[in-house]
Amino acid sequence: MTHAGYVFAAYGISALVIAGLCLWILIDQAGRKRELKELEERGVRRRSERKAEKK
Amino acid sequence: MMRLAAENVSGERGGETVFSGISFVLEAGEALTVTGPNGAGKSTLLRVLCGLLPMAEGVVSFSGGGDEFPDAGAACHYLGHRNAMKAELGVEENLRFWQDFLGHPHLSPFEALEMVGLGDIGHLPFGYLSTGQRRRASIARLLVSYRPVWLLDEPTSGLDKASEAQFAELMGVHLEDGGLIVAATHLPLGLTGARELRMGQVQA
Amino acid sequence: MMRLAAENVSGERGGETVFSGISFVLEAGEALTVTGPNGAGKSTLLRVLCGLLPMAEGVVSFSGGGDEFPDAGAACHYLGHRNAMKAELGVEENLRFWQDFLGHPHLSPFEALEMVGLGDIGHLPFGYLSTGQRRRASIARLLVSYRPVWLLDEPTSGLDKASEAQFAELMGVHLEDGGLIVAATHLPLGLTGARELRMGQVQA
Amino acid sequence: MGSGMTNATPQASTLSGRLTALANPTRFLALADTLVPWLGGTALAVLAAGFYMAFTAPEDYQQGITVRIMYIHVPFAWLAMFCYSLMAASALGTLVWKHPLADVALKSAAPIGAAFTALALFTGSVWGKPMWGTWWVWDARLTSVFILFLMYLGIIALTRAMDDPGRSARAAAILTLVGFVNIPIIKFSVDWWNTLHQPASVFRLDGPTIHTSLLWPLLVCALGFTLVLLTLHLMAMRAEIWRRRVIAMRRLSARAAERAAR
Amino acid sequence: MLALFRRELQIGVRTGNGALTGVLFFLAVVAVIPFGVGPDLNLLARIGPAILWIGALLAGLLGLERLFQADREDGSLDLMLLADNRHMTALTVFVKCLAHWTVNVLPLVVVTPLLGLFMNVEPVGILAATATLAVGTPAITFIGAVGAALAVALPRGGLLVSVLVLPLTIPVLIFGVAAARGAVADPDPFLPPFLILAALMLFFAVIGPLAASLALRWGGD
Amino acid sequence: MLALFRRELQIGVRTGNGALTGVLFFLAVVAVIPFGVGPDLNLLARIGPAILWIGALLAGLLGLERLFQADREDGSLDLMLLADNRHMTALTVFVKCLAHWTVNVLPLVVVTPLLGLFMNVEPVGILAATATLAVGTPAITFIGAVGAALAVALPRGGLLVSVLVLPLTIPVLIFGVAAARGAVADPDPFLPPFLILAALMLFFAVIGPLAASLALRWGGD
Ligand code: HEM
Ligand SMILES: Nc1ncnc2c1ncn2[C@@H]1O[C@H](COP(=O)(O)OP(=O)(O)OP(=O)(O)O)[C@@H](O)[C@H]1O
Ligand SMILES: Nc1ncnc2c1ncn2[C@@H]1O[C@H](COP(=O)(O)OP(=O)(O)OP(=O)(O)O)[C@@H](O)[C@H]1O
Ligand SMILES: [Mg+2]
Ligand SMILES: [Mg+2]
Repeated sequence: MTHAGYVFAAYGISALVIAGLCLWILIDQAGRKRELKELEERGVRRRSERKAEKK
Repeated sequence: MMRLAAENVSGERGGETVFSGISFVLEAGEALTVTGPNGAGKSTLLRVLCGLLPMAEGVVSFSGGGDEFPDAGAACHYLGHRNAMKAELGVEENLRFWQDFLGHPHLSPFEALEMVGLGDIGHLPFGYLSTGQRRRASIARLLVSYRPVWLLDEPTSGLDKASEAQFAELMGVHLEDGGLIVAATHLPLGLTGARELRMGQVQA
Repeated sequence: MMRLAAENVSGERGGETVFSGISFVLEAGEALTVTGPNGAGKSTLLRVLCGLLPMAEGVVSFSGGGDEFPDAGAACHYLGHRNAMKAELGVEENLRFWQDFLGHPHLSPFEALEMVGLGDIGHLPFGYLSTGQRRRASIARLLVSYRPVWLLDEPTSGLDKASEAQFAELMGVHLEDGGLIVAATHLPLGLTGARELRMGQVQA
Repeated sequence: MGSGMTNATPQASTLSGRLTALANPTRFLALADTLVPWLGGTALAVLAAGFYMAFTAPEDYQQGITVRIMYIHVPFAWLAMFCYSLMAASALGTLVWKHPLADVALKSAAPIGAAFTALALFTGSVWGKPMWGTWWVWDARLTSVFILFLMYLGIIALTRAMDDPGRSARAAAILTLVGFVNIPIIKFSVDWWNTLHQPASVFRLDGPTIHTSLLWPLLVCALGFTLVLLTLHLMAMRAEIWRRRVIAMRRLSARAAERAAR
Repeated sequence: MLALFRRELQIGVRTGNGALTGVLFFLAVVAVIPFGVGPDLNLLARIGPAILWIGALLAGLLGLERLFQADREDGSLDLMLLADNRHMTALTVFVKCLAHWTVNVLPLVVVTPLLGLFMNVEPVGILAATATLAVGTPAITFIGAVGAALAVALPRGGLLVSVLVLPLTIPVLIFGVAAARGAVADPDPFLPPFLILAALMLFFAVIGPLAASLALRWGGD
Repeated sequence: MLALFRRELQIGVRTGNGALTGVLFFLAVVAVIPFGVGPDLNLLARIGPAILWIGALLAGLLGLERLFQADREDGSLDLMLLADNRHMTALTVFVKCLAHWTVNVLPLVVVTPLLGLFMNVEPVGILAATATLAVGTPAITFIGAVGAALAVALPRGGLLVSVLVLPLTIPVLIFGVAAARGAVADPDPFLPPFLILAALMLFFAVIGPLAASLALRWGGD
């Protein structure tokens, strides 16, 4: 009685899902990072940073 | 030549006559302000004019609108007490919808918002605006689609002084372009040369 | 001696500061009108004062109310843009409910309606009233229960001239009795000797 | 974000002082930046070791090779509950201490928790087919995990239904806390109702009843997956903080334009 | 009209009635059932189609009574009625119904096969249930629209509304379930009730919006 | 507080929507299941209590999402929150729930015996089902109040509310059905699950309003 197929399906799909989750988070991170950079290049500053500069 | 006329109109609310014998003739470029105490029937009259309420007696006629604006209902913008905007959608999205739905596009939503001084907050959900800002956004609705007749019910309620002046200007332009305005109001609207219709004592 | 004080209050909406550094002290018998352009934060300030919105910074303190009115929230009548009445119920029923719910009964619903000139339509469902009549009915709410502090947000919007004067009188009486009033408004309220708080340019 | 928080001095030695320091998103970002690579590396190493142990462990005489599913199924099931508990703790943080970071933690944990719950359901089904002869039964444990999954999705929907972060934060926090009743139900469902699913054999008051040759690989795998979850969570939190900054800065620039126009 | 459809969808999605919620709702309903009747797979398979239909009915009804209320309260309804000679009111109502159905009910129809699997319904049965739902549920929305319009017109007539409108949905429900069952239970036929269902749907697709637009027109205040 | 209760009842009765919609939906559910199951009276009798419970649970959700929405839209909610130190908000919520239950759900409990007869449930079973419904359904309302309070910030949260609420009601359902069944199926006991049900109800009667009042307080705008 071997059920190797079930085991591999379980491991395989799990790996896929976790990898997908990782990828999604990484893509999200990269996107936000890029947007932040764009905004900073356009000269938008957060309020706390501007305060710090004035001092 | 466009012409909106009411002859001996009377209106009723919940089975009771609230006003009767109202007559006026309004030609292109003219404005009529409707005044009177609370409960005199100003709002009722406006709704009767555009056909939202059945009229108890009398005739309302609109002519000169051609095929596009065959009757008063089709020819009018109605700005009631309620703003007809969805709190969930952005201001600009709301305006774009009304433009698509009402047809006869005139200004773009963005330009219209500029005209009422809200150019920069078109992306905010309507529900985030303050009372006066909401009113101004719905005034912008009058500009995104063209209608010769504007029926305005206390249009300036909640507006600050600057916006009031701005709105008076907008109305002036509309009249110059040959539009017609009927406005119910308690406050002076700053319309030069507007005729006035005083609605009677309450429950005469 | 009752005293309502705000110290360096700032308020935010949706994570953004809309005003900051507002301070005032109001003693019994004094009135403060809050003015400023649309979106300046007048309504927000009123909601912060009574505790409906959390304040971003600063302190609001109310003292002298004794056990019955320990804090500003308990001591105030808040009259917002919305009338807090149920369209399905009669005007008098609505007022009676608020009297029972708010406690400290003052005038009877009928008397209160008389004071705002609606004595004869207390039996009508609230939904049948005209805009100005609705506003007057909710002004009557201020009279059915006693509260030392009245926070009014554009109280006279939609009122006709006569009712405006009537309401100015009511406010006068409240002040003479040692009450406090904070009112946000675009229109002069007819309060003699009221101090004015101008809320700055939008987002100074 | 960013503004309105006290900058605790780095020397703050009390616990609350250190917590406040951590609550500063900037400081948190710095911490996350250094922590993520190490945590991720460790997670992979531990997982590798765990899998090695899992595949060299003896097969169960009853279950044959399918017992190997245990090494992922059980950690997934544990983590599904663990992640919810983490969210419930964050919810407390939002409601009681009003930590902005707590809300970020809750919001970014929800999709991760949902994924792990889905995997627990999936691996359980795959295990159930050979062992019980069916993919799915509506018994108490299985259904309560399924409901946990639904609740994750509900929370995700709620955190994204309002675009004002402050408001959706508190709404989601309250929902999360109320939903926490489900966790004990999952945990004890096998004891309260007689189910197909087997009762706990590791976390018991009287010590584990499972054979050590199976226990050790299981524990190592569980540790590995826990580290994976924590790493992902840190990364997701970081992204969320950035997202909020972007929104705040966009608003700011809109305001700036407005002021220029006036 | 397309603009209206798009706007209604947007509102639906923004306010959290999106596809995800619909699916979730259905899942929750179906997950609740076994707790009630017990985990007996045979039984579940038998009542499966009925459960799916009940879930769809509930999802269709939830929020339906607000179909015009919200528009009326914010004044949009006035403008829609005024636009009558550009867009017939009946058409406007039709589009609003369609959007409501798309947001609230369509997602359920889409996940029906999955749920059928959960409930151990056999493949033919699943197919039949999905088909009947797809064809039948719009009828519920159209009938509901009449109720919603009446509710706007007669603010105090709620009682009347439910008495008039809900009973109309029962035939739809019954033919829907009958057709879905017919596909699996052998002696019962599938096609006749299914055709009746389709006919009902078409009938209400015409009658519903017309009646609703009349009610709206006469009920304005 | 009595005033609030009376007002809510008045509104509920005047608008009339609640009671009948609920009862009719309940009827529809109960009418459709036998149709799905086929004419097997024994089976019906067996699952009867469960069906009644499921019907009541789903019917209880109808209209629940509007519990605070109307009050918010007309501004009453503000005043209720302000009155916090005269009437604790949690108590206000509690009273509103009670009124909602009385208007919308109590009628269902009242017709339950009738429907039990339809479904061929034996008298003891009917009695038990009615008793469990009377004791258990308030819990559903209290849980629902949390969802409704959360959704106040969402303008049209219909489905979302139900999604949030349904999973939480499952324990109530389980014990309700267990008790109802215990009364007829011999080996199963009636009292223990019934007592648990009562305990759950009391628990949620405390937790629900508290959580809802928190949500309202923080969700204001
Ligand atoms: C979809 C189906 C399944 C679900 C949702 C599920 C869920 C769970 C959960 C939540 C736990 C954690 C329990 C705890 O910490 O007390 C668990 C543990 C466990 N499950 Fe499953 N399970 C499923 C199927 C199965 C199957 C088919 C088997 C094997 C025949 C199985 C064997 C186990 C074992 C051995 C444990 C560890 C118990 C312990 O030692 O504490 N599960 N499962
Ligand atoms: N929906 C309604 N149902 C029944 N009667 C109504 C309704 N709306 C208004 N009325 C009644 O009709 C009369 C006129 O109301 P209307 O709204 O036209 O007054 P108005 O002149 O606009 O007053 P205001 O200055 O307050 O806006 C009032 O006596 C009012 O009670
Ligand atoms: N519910 C809300 N959510 C988010 N932002 C809001 C909300 N309400 C108002 N705002 C924003 O807060 C600011 C202040 O609004 P507020 O209503 O206090 O202005 P106001 O001074 O009362 O104006 P008005 O004269 O128009 O009544 C505005 O910029 C507005 O866009
Ligand atoms: Mg009026
Ligand atoms: Mg304001």
